[in-house]
Amino acid sequence: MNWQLLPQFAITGLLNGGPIALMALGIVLVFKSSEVFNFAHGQMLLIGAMAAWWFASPEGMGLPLWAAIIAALAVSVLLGLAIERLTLRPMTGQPLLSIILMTLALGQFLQGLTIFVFGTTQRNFPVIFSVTNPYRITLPLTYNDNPIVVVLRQNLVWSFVIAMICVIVLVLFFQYTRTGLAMRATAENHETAQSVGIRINHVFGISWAIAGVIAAISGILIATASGLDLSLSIVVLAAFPAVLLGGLESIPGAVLGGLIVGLAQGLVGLPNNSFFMGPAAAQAIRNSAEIVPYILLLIVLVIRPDGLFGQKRIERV
Amino acid sequence: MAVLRPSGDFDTSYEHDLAVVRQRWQWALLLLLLLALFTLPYYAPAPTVSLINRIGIAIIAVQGLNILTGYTGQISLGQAAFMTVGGYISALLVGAAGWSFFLALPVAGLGAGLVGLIFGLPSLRVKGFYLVMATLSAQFIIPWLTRHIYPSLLNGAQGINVPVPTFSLPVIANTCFLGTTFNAELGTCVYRFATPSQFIHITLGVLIVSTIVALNISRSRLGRALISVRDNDLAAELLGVNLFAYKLKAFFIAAVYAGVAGALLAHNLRHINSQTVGLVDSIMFMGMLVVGGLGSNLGPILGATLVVLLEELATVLAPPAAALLPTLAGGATAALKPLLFGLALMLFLIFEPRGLAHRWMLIKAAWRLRPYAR
Amino acid sequence: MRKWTLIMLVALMGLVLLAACGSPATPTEPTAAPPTAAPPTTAAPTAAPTTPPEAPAEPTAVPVQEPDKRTQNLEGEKITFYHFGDLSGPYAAITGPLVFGMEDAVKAINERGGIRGATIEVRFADTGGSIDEAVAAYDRFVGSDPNAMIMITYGSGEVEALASRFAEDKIVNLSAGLSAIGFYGPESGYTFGLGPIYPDQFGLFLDYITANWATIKPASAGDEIKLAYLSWPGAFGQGALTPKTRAYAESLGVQIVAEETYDLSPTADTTTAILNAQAAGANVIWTNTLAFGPAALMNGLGALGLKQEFVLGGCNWAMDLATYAFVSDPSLAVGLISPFPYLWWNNADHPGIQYAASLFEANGRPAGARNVGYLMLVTGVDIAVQAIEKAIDTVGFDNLNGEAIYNALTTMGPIEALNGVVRVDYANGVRAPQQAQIRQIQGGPDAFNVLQDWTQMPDLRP
Amino acid sequence: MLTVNNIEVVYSDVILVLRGISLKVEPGQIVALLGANGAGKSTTLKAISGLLLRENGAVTRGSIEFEGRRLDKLPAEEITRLGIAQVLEGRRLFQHLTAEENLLTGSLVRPNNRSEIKESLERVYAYFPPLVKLRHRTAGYLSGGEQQMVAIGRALMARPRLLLLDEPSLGLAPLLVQTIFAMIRQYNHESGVSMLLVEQNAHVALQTAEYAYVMENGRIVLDGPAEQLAQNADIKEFYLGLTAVGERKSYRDVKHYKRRKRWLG
Amino acid sequence: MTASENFLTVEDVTLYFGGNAALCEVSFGVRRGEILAIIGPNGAGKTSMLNCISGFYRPQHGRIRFKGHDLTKTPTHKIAALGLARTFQNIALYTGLSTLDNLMAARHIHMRQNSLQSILYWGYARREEVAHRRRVEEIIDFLEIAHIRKTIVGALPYGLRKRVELGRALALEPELLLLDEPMAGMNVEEKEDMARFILDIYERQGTTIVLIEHDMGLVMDISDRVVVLDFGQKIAEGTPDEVKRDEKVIHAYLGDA
Repeated sequence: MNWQLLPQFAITGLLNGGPIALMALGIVLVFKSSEVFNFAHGQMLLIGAMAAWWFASPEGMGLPLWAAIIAALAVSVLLGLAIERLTLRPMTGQPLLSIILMTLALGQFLQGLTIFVFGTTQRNFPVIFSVTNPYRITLPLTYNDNPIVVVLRQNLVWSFVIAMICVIVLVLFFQYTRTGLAMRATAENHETAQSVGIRINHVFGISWAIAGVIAAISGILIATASGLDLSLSIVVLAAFPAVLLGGLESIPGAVLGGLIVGLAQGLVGLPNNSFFMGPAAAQAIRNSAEIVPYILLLIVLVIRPDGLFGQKRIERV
Repeated sequence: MAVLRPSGDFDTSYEHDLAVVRQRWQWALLLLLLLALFTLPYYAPAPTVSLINRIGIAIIAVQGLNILTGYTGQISLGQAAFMTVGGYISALLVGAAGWSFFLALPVAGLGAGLVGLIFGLPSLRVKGFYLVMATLSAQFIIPWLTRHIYPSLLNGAQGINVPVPTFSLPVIANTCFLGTTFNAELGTCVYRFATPSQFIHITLGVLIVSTIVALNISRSRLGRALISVRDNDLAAELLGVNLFAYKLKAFFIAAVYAGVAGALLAHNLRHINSQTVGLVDSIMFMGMLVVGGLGSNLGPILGATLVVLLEELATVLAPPAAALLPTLAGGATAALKPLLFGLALMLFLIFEPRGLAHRWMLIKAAWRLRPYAR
Repeated sequence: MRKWTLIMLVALMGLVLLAACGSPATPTEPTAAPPTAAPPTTAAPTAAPTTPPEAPAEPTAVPVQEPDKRTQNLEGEKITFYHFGDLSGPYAAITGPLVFGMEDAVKAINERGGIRGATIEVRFADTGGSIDEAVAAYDRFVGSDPNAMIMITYGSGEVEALASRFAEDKIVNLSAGLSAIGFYGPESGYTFGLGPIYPDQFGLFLDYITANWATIKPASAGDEIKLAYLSWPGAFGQGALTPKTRAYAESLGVQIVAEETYDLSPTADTTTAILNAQAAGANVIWTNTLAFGPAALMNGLGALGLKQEFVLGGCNWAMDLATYAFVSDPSLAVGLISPFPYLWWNNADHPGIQYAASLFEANGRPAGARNVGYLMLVTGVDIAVQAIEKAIDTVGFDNLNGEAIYNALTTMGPIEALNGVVRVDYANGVRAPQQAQIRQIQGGPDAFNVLQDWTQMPDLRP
Repeated sequence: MLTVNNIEVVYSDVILVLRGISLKVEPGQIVALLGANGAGKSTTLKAISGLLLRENGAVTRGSIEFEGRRLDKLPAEEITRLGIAQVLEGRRLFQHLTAEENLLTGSLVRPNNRSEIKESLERVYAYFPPLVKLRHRTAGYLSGGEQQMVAIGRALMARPRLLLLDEPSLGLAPLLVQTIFAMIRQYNHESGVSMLLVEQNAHVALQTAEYAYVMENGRIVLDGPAEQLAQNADIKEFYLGLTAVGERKSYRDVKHYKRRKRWLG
Repeated sequence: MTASENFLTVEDVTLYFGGNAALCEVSFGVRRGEILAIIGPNGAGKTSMLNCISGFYRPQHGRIRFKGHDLTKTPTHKIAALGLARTFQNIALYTGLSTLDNLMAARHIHMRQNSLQSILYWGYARREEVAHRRRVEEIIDFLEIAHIRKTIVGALPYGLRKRVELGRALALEPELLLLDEPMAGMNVEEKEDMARFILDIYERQGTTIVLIEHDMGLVMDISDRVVVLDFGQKIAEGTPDEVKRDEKVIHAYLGDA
């Protein structure tokens, strides 16, 4: 184990968890309100980021970056609303499998649509955060008398900060606004919500719109870090297990799940000497970041089928 | 399950009532169809044969999924991963160990079945989305393993080249018959299933067996137990069905089908790696099943045919689409495939959620209700 | 029970059909000698796959020349180039321009009158980087044209999977996917590289850095060369790391201290791989990837502030315009070293490059397409045309087939494609170029400057 | 105010649950709907509140009118917005929300006027003093009686003109039932809100209501002023299965041949 | 009444959901060959009781003995094989199967073919299917549902579904039959039919029957004994006439005032 690099990998991993948490949050949000697990979230991410690129790029509208981002968010809101209205509302009352397949099919459709509109070429997303001047933080720790310095990419830090700001804004929105209250009520029970006069179709629409905004923000954050291409839609695969680790319906669970996934992915990459195993196995483990979330998920499913932070079911007769 | 039956067809015994193919003319039709399929290479253009070969492999994979999802109600996004397992097992047995393909094929199925069992274990505790995720994890973990374990054997991410299936016959009167060629190394006449026109006979043979197995499952104790798990698992348990055992059986059978389909695919492509079949294929299989009709034996056949044809349509439409929209350049196929598949699946989910097989039943019933129909 | 006898009958019929259907397959194997009559005691003339791949390379296979063959004035005839590429899958990032290159080069040739009057037709298939798509496209091509003779491929995985088919069906494959297995695997033989195989490139790079270590080594590095192989997983990414190259590195005193992979995506996070390389003490990084691979590494190095700690090298694809497109700051790209088996657009005074540039201008291609893919395909078409012309001279147009082109390629001797943009010699069982320069990025995309001129590369074929 | 006109309700297109129910609620009145388990009381209420649609049920005949507007085709949320608040059977609260948040969801149908909402909240707390202490507790962990208070309070937050109460006594201890019904009566007196009360507990319902209907088998079999019904000795017979509608033959006496005949006919 | 006389004994069964007791120390016995009705107001715990007996719920305290087996410790899927069958309040048929297959599915516990034999469908499996088919056809005849033999039950009207569900329970050939509101939602004629079927089962096969029913008239007519639950507690037990006169029962139904 390389103790010198442990903090570096742990912190990088944790910060990487920020955007994952944000994606997980977008999925949980929709699930909570309408019990739809949105497998198309990755494509919403992609479309949001692509739209931002198009509005900002001289090949497209050539707007200033801030205006482009706002325009992209608006597009994402419309996308979210359209998805809810056109694809999921007709599915009300259909079995689970149909709903799952609907979002999977939607994902494929949106992927095709993106290629249709934007082609397969990669895009260079405008640089928002400097990529050449990483932050160097000297931790108040030493290892073998060497001070431990952590090097953090600027976009990593800022992505994390922005992701967390989004999380906090959302939590405040749920806690302190009437719409937030209506959404939380709808999430609990559709029938009861209807009985107190909440228009649940509006709530579904709002959830999808917010999910669209969240997706666009995550997409833009990730695109600024490493460019923009079609593979952006599969980044979300790390967020699916995060959602379930957290417990599917829990907002703090999604955020913690995302951070845990990021942390775990960071830690497995840690230089490990082949002390316990051969060098091949050690290398395999270093390259296991893509499956670590799913292995964690399997373990958690066996131990706690409702996820780590799943809401305890309050059962009554 | 048909309610309506052509007139003049009476049940004279329970055996007759239980039979799948009921009448002489139906037998004749079936035989004709099989004959037409097996002689396909003689009259159909090669691309068509290749297409039907791909459809056949897809049908086998979807039949397995139908048993798991259609009959037992367990949603799985791992079918492609189990195909990978089957493909690798057969590739190694035939390639590295020198087995006959026809021996390796069932072993590949069983091997994939065992792996399927492992990923079916969470079905004991979890349902719904959680189970979907557990099977999705197979879709990540299995390809990862093929890339990282035993690199000397599995050749990491590069994957391995898979031999062409061969069939050896003894040399009779110094001559090799039946399109075989003499192999000096083995001293026998060898038939190579190399081109689609040759390989399609293997695919069709396996397809016949897999269809018969699926039919038998659906009309026997096993199938009823599986369906009762799907329709009402609590009632099934109270009626004496061991839920866990039957869920695992379903996972096993589905993975066996996947393993066989994977082995066929690997030998057909002559190459397998961790990405040969992936998550998108798992989604496709699920889509084929829904388009065809869940829980119907006709469903996988109709669904796989339609979706593969749709893919083919995307390939055909791509050049004109690219000509219309120059920005698409070469991405037209890439755009059209998911676009058409996604759109078709969404439309089916909204307008025909019970799939083509159900529509077919309705048409058949309507036909029989016509006066003097026979 | 009647039903079961019937089923048995069906099965039996199936078996008979299975056996009988062998015969229609024979036309696809154009070997004239009927193998059915072969006596089992003698070494029979067997089908291509069982023969060693080198065997048909000898000129003995050239058929007897016929007196009245058509070699000129082929107006109205057609020669089809089949073309596989990934325009929508993971490699799409830099393969788009290859379609342009192919189209433009072919168009120019057809405008000049084609090959002795015969027009070239291009049929393209997008494989999306997936092997089953490639096989499906192959089946479609071969099925619709029994005399398909030349195909151009672009992905290592596709090449590896299709190599045995090319050899079996005797279709020449000009490939830009340069993994060694595709060229030299047990059942290949008809696949020819448009660039050197990756092991050779890696070998040349190792030669160069060991010879020039004192001048190029990072300030912090010692005298020992410690190499980290950071690349994509997959046939392409791992293509340069073979037992032979490992042994070669060892013989040069280069230690391979780390082997890490990162995702095949422009958005890949490479910091884990880089930090692991650093932890292992590496001072040289080799990456076997398309342009966005080194770009991801450069971004990672820049972000970690480690750019000065490593010598960064990559295969021929690494140094490309697209590298600039993906690098987050142009300064991060400077310093990349790569074996370069072709000339570059900045060799503006070279006639071959001028020709390519004129095609590019004439067809109004977007600036981003002026990359290695375009150049390579213009060159590749030139090689193909040269080989076909030679084959027509030898066997006549009416006997033109894949085997004839194969024979032409292997007997042509050194070819200077497009006046020497690429230098190849497919004789003696070599199926890929073995000459390259070493270049380095010293500024923008037009400053890919030569560090070392054309050299013979170490022969690291498996 | 509320008029239910000879309605018929069918579930899943096949199960006929109500066979021609008519009733009336006048302004300021408490009307009770009594009946044994499975008589169709809850279905009647759901038909009025629009929740039938969710359960694949539909009003196939007759009409429901509230202040002159047809209700039978509207979804539940719109009916609530017309001024009909509902207290569902089994105290269905938003279990993971706090008691106060539950109350606030009731005010979502009204314009966002902070002071007015605060005033409504204070009023609910005045009627149900025990809730003041529990306002920040998670609703799911409240006791049955407390939950019932929250559920009623939530309905009152909408300032309805008609309140539908579905079995408020269900599963509550007798003393609590008395307390809750006392509150209901008091609220009715003070605010003049009309109420339709569905109950199994005939005694307390008849104490509270002014007028009552008795249902059996999807039909109204008896109705009249509450005091009058409370005197009726037959009431208890309804609950023990012996309808006053004439003599009935024992189920044991159904003969095989009679069934056969029906099938043949 | 001692335990040995009893066919089924429920001893001190207590069942909690979260902190609430759905059943509180309920004890009663069922004699072989009787019809016992469990009645009580909504939410009294009747269905919970049936769920405990059939192994669907596991009570926290107490025991349920059936022919000497402790049902609270028997795996749920093994209870049916002991000779116990039930129907459900909200019909729990296999909606995707035909009437015939629903009944055949219930023969599961009586069939011996293993899954491999099922897949081959040859020899024993085939003969067994035919043999059990015979038994099932008898039940279909008895319940007069032959005309819907091959109809998918999802498409059947409510009353018929109830009857198919009864048939499925009979196909288990139970010694004890638990019926949860077998006549809910039926009109009088349908109820009469159903009552006749229940009595026929009882009279012809001597099957012991425990039923929950709301229609008091029916309960009083056909049951031998009645157990009354209220608030999860047993408040009365006895013959229909005794129970009808019981003060506590009257209060439970009319409400304590």
